Amino acid sequence: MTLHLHATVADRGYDVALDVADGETVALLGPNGAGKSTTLDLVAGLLRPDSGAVHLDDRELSGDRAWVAPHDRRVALLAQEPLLFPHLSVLDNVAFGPRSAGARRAVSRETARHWLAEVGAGDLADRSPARLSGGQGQRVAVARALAADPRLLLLDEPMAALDVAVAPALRQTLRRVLADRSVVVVTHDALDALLLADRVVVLEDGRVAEEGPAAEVLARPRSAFAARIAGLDMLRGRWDGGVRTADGSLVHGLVTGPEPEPGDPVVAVFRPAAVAVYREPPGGSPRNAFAVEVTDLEPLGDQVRVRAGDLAADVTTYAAAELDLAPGTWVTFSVKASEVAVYRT
Amino acid sequence: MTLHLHATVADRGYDVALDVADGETVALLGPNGAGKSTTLDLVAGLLRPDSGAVHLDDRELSGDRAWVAPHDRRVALLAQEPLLFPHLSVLDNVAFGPRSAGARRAVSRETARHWLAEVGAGDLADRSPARLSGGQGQRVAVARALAADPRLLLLDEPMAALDVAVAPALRQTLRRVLADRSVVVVTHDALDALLLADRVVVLEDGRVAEEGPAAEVLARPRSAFAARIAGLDMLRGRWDGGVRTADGSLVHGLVTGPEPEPGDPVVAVFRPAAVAVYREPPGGSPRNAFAVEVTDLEPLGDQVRVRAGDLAADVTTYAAAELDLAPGTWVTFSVKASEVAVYRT
Amino acid sequence: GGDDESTASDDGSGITTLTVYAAASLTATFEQIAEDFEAEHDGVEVELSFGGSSDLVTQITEGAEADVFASAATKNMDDLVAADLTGAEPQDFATNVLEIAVPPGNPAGVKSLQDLTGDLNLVLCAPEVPCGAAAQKVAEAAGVTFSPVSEEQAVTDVLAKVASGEADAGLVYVTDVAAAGDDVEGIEFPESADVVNTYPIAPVADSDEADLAQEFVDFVLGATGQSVLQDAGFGQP
Amino acid sequence: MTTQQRQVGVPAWIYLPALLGAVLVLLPLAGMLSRVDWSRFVDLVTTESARTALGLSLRTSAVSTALCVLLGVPMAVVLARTSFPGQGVLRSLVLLPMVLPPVVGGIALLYTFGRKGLLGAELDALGVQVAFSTIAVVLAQTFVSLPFLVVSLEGALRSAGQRYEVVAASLGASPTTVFRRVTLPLVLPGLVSGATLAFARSLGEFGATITFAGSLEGTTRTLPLYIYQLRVTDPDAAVAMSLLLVVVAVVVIGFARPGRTG
Amino acid sequence: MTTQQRQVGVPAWIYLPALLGAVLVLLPLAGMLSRVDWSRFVDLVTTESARTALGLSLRTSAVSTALCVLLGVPMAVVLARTSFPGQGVLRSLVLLPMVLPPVVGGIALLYTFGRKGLLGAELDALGVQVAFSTIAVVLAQTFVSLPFLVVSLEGALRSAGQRYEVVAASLGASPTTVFRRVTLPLVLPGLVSGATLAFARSLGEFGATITFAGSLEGTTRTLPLYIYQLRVTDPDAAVAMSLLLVVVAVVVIGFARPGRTG
Ligand SMILES: Nc1ncnc2c1ncn2[C@@H]1O[C@H](COP(=O)(O)OP(=O)(O)OP(=O)(O)O)[C@@H](O)[C@H]1O
Ligand SMILES: Nc1ncnc2c1ncn2[C@@H]1O[C@H](COP(=O)(O)OP(=O)(O)OP(=O)(O)O)[C@@H](O)[C@H]1O
Ligand SMILES: [Mg+2]
Ligand SMILES: [Mg+2]
Repeated sequence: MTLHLHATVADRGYDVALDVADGETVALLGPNGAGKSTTLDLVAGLLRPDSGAVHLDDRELSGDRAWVAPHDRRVALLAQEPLLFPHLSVLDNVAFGPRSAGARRAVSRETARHWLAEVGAGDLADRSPARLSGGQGQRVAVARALAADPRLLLLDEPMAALDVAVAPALRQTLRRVLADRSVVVVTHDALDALLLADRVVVLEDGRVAEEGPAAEVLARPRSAFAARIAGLDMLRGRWDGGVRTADGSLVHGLVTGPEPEPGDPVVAVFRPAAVAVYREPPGGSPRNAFAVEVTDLEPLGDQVRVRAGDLAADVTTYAAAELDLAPGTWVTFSVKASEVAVYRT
Repeated sequence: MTLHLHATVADRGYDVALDVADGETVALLGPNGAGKSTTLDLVAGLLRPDSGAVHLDDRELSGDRAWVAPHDRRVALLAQEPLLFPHLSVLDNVAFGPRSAGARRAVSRETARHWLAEVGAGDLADRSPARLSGGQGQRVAVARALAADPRLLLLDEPMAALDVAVAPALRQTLRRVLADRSVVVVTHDALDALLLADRVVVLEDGRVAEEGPAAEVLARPRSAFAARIAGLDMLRGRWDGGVRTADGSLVHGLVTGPEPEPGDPVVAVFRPAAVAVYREPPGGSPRNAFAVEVTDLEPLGDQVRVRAGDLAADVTTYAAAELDLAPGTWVTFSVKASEVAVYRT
Repeated sequence: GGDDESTASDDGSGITTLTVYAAASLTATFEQIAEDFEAEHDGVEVELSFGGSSDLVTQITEGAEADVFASAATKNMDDLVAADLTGAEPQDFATNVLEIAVPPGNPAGVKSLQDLTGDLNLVLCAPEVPCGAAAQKVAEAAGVTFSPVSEEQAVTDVLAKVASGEADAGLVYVTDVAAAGDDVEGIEFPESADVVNTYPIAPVADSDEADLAQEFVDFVLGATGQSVLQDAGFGQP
Repeated sequence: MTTQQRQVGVPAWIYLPALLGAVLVLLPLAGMLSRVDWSRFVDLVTTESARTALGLSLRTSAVSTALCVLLGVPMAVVLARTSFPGQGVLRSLVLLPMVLPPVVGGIALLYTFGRKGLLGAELDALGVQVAFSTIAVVLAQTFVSLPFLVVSLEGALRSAGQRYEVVAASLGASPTTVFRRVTLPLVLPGLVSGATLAFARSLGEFGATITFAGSLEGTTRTLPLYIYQLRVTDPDAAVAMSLLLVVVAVVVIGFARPGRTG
Repeated sequence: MTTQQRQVGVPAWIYLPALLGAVLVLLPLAGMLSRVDWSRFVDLVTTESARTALGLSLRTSAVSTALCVLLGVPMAVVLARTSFPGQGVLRSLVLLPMVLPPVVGGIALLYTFGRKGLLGAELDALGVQVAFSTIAVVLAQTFVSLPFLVVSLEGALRSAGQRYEVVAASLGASPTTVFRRVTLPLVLPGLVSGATLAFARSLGEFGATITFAGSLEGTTRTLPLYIYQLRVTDPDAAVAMSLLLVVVAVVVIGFARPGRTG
C-alpha cells in the first residue's frame, strides 16, 4: 500500500503533500491546528479536498473527478474522539470492522476478543461504552481500528488519555502491529514518533515544515516545533560566520553538513543539558551567552529544567536552589560552541 | 473552600474518601478506570453516591437526604471530553459561566476574551466549535471552566491533546490560576502533579492507594502506580531483613523511616538509572540481582530505557548496543543496596 | 381480497351479498329493513353503507359497487340519474318534515318557530345541505329570519349540539328527533308542512344482482318496509 | 463548507422506497390538480367567504401552534427529562387526542367545556361561553395538535441526550438557563418540525372543530369546514380551495424547514 | 443505574405549563368518562359489529404503519442525509397530507385511484379495484400517516448527526451496513415515536377513509367510522366505543414507549 496525497483545503489554510511508502509508518507531528487531523480526514474520505488528489497505490481516491466512498477505501481511521457506537457492546464495537468486511459473527467476535486483549481491555468486552472510563474508551477505540484490518491505518493520537501503566505495553503492541503495515499516526509525543514511525512529517500552519527519518528529525530538527518536541534548544538566523539571530547576536557552533554561504538560513541546535546557567555573565571559554528571563522551572527527575521563553537549560536541583532561580529572574544561559550544531535549513 | 467527600458507588466498585483544604490543589492520579472521573462527577453533582456524603465547607451537597443541584454548587467541572456547546461561538462558550452567574453580556465577553488569551486561543474567539481542531477545543474547554470562577474547580486531564508548544505555557497559567483556589485535577503526568498540586491522591480500583504531598509521593512512592508515574522501580514484599518478594528473592536496601517489624509489608524503591544491566550474572559488590526478560527498549535522550515487565533500567545507548539488547533477551538487572530505599507501606 | 367482498355476488359459499348505499338518516330504519329482508330471502346478506347522500353519489360515480341507492333528497338521486347510473326509474319511498329539537326540559322555553328568533343558541344546517335548505324555506314561508350560532354540515351535528345542551334549539327532521329518544324533545310547528323532503330509492346500474336489487327496492316500498319507516316517524310519499 | 462536507453516502437502494413513498403522496395531489378548473381558479379562491375562511384558519392555527409550543415544550421536557411513577401511562394519555377520531375529540371537548360539561357551571359563572366561539376553534385545534408537538419533541430530546445540559449545569447555569440557552437551541430542529406538525394539523383540523365549535362564517368556519361545505354545492370550488390550502401549507412549511445541525 | 443517574434538574416553573397542557388533554377525556354508561359498557363494546370494526381497525392500522415505516424511513433518510435541488419543495409537498383536511385527501385519492381517476383506466385494465376495498382503507391511512413518520424521523436524524456514521464508514461498512447497524439503531427512539404517531393517526383516521373507502361492515368500516355511525343511532354506544379506542391506543402506545438513550 502506498499513499500519495497532495491536497489543499482553502478555508483551513491547508496545503500539504504527503507520501507513505508500502509498509511504512509515518508520524505526523505539529502544533494544535496544524492540519494533522485534516490530513487523516482527507485520506479517509471524510473531507473532500478543494484541489489536489489522494492516491492509494494507483487508485485515485479523491480528485477533481474521482471520488471513492469512505467505506470503499479500506482505510481505517481512529479519530481523535473515541466515538464508540453507544448501542453496541464493547465487543460488538470492535467486531464491527470484521463484520462489515463480511466475516461471520462468531469469527468477528473472536477477532474482536483478540484485539481487546492486545490493548489490555479484554475484561471490558461485555460492557456498554457508556460505562467505560475515558482511557478504557480510548483503548477500545484503538482495538476497533486495528480489528478492521485496513490496508492503510490512520491513528489520531492513539495513546491519548492512557495511563502510564498501559502506555508502554500498548506502544509495544502498536509497534508490532504497525511494523508491516502502511500507517499514518498523529502524536504529540517524541517517544511515540521515535518508536513507532519510520519517518516523521512535521506540519505547521497547514504546511509541511520538515520531514525525514524519525531519528534524524528528532536529533537534528530544522523546524522550531520539531526541536521543541525533541526537547532541544534551537536558535534560528542567517549565516555570518556563526548564526546571526534576529536580535543581532551571533551564535557560534560546529557546522554539520554542507558549509553554508553567508546569508543562508541556518539554525543552531543544542541540548538543554549542555547549557550552563549563571546569575552574572561569565568570563572564560564558552563563546555563546544569552541574557534571558526565567519563565518557568520544571522538575525533571533529579534535575530542574529552566525555561526562558523558547530556550531551556537543565541544571541540578542543587544548582537551581543555589542560584535561587524563580520565574522572573534574569540569568545568563551559556553554551560551549562545541556543543552547538549548526546547519542549513 | 474545603471539600470533604466520602462516598461509595456500588456498581463501579468505588469507595473513596477525599479531603481538599482551602486553597489546596489536589492531583488525582491512577490507572484508567480507577475512579478519577467518578470522583469529580460525585463532587460536581452529576452522580449521586449510593452511600456517603459530599460536603463543601459546612454545606452537605450530597448525602442520604441532602441534594444540592449541580448548578447550585459553584463547582465547575472540566470533563474529559471538551463538550463545547455546538450552537455557541467559542467566545460565547467561554462567556457561558459568567453569564450564568449573572454578569452582563459585555462583561462576560470581556472575561471570556481574557481567559481565551490565557490559554493561547484568543484568535479563535469567533469560530464555531465545529471548526476547531482537537487541541484547540481542549484549550477552549479549559478557558470555559476557568472563566466560570468557581469556588471549587475540577479539572479532568486539562492538558490532554495539547501540543508541546503550548503545554508549558498553559501549565504556567494553570499554576498561577490554581494557586489560591481549591482544585482537584486529574492527570496522567507526574510533571503536572508536581507543578500544579500541593498534594497527590493515588486511586487504584476505586480505592485510595496512597496520598501525601506531591513531591514526597513521587519521590518515595508506596503504590505501584505512583512508582510507575514517578518513573521509579518498585518491588513489593514483606520485611525479612530485606524485602522478601512474592517469588522468594530477597532485596536489600537502606531502610528509611521507622524500622519495620518482620512480616511488615514493605517496598524497595530505586531509580532506573541506578540499575546496571548484564548479559551474565555478575559477581562483586551489588547485592541485588534479578534475572529478567527484556520486554521493551525506549530511547530516552542519549540513554535507553530497558523495560522488563514492571522494572526499568536506564543504560547508555552505547551500552545497550554492546549488550545487543532486544525484546526477549534474558538479562540480569543489578542494583546496589545503597541505591535502594526500603520503607513500610 | 378486500375488493371481492364488497361486490354483490355469489362468493361461492352460497351466500349472495346485496350492497345498499343509504343516506345517514336512514341508518336505524334500513338496518331493521335489511334484517327483515334477509329473513325473507335465504342465502342473502344485505351490506349497508351509510353516508351523506352526496358522498354516496360521489362514491358510486367513482366506481363503488353498490346495488341499491336510497337518497335523502331528490337532488342527489337526480345527480345519479344524470350520471346514467340508475338501473331503473327512482321511486319515492318516504317523506320527512322538520321539527324543532330542544334539549330535555326545554330550558329556553321554545314553543314556536317565532321563539327561535330570540336571544338563544340556535343551530341550523347550512343552507347547502338539504335540512338547511328546508330550514331556509320554512323561515321564508313563516316570514322570520334566524341568526344561528352555527350552520352545521349534517343533521347529526345539529342534534348532537342540542342533545348536549349546548344549543337551546335546532331545526331537524321529525325522524331525527324520534331516533334521538330521550336526548332531545321535539316541538312540532305548523309551518313545517310547507316543506316536505322526499326520499327516493333506485337500483344502481350494472348491478350483478339487478333482480335482487329490484326486490329490495320493492321490499322498501312494500308493507314491511313502510311500516318500519313509519314507526320511525317518516311520512308516506 | 460546500465541497468539504463530511461525505457518507446513503445506500443506493434507499432511493427506490423513498421514491415510492413520494409518489404515493404526490400522486393524489396530481390527481387533485387534474380536476382543477383553472379558468375559474382565481375567481373561486378569492371570494369573500374564501378569504374570510382562509384568514380565520391562518389566525387560529397560528394561535393554537403558539399554545402548543407554550404547553407542549414543557410537557415534552417533563416526559423526556424526569421520571416519576405513572409516567408511562401519562405519556400514553397525552398522546390520545392523536388517535381519537376528531369528531369524538370534539364530543369530549363539548362534554368538558360545553354549557352542561364538566366545567360548564364554572365557565358560565365567569360569563365565558366557549362553544360556538373562535376560542372553541383554537381549543379544538390545540387539543388535536398538542400531542404531535409533544411526541416529536420528546423524541428529539431523547436523541439529543443530556451531555451538554450536564456541562452547562456544572458551569453554574440554573435549570432555567440550561433550558433556555442549551436545551432549546440544541433541539431546535426537533422543535421546528414539531411546531410544523402542530401547525399543519391545526390547519387541516375539521372533525373536532365542527363538533365542538360549529360552523359560522367569520367566527368558526375555518378553511376545512368551508371546503367541506363547498363540496356539496360546488365541487370545483372545493377542489380549488383545497389547492389553495395546499399552497398555503407549502409556503408555511417551506418557510419553517428544519435547520442544519453538526 | 437508579440512584446514580446523572442529575440535572428541569426548571421548577416548567411543571406549571406542562401541567396545564396535561390538563387540557386529560380534561376532555375525563369529560368523556363522565358520560359513559358503565352498566352497559361491556355489552356495548362486545357486539359483533364492534368486534369486527375493532379488528379491521387494528389490522389496517398495523399494515399501514408497516407501509409507513417501509416507505417513510427511506424518505426521511433521503431528506435528512442528502441534498439536491428542489429538496425544500419536495419536503413541503411530502408533508401535505398532514394539512389537507382528511376528506379532501380522500377526494384526492378518489381522483387518483377511482374509476374515473388518474390511474383509473390502468387499474381497471389490471382488473384491480382499489377504491371501496380494504386496500383503500390502508391506502387512505398510509396517505395521511406517512408524513408524521417522515417529519419526526427526519428531525431525529438531524439531531443525531452523522458522527457515528462517519466512523462506521471508515471501518469499512458499506452505506447499507451503516444504515442498518448504525443509523437505524441510533435513531430508534425517533423511529419508535414516529411509528407510534403513524399508528395512532391511522387508528383515528376517518375523513379520508369514509370518502375514499366508504363504510361497509367488515371491509371498510373501521372503528372511527363505526363510532361515527353509532353516534346517530346510539350515542351511548358511541361514547363506549370511543373509550375502547382510547384504551386500545393507550395499550399500543404504552407498549411502544420510547427507549432510553445514553
Ligand atoms: N470542520 C472544520 N471546518 C473548518 N476549519 C476547521 C475544521 N476543523 C478544523 N479546522 C481548522 O483547520 C485547521 C487544522 O485543524 P486540524 O484539526 O487538522 O488540526 P490538528 O493538527 O489535528 O490539531 P490538534 O493537534 O489540535 O488536533 C485548524 O486551524 C482548525 O481550526
Ligand atoms: N456510566 C458508568 N456506569 C457504570 N460504570 C462506569 C461508568 N463510567 C465509568 N464506569 C466504570 O467505573 C470505573 C471508574 O471509572 P472512571 O471514569 O472514574 O475512571 P477514571 O479513573 O476516570 O479513568 P480514565 O483515566 O480512563 O479516565 C471504571 O471501572 C469504569 O469502567
Ligand atoms: Mg487533531
Ligand atoms: Mg476519567
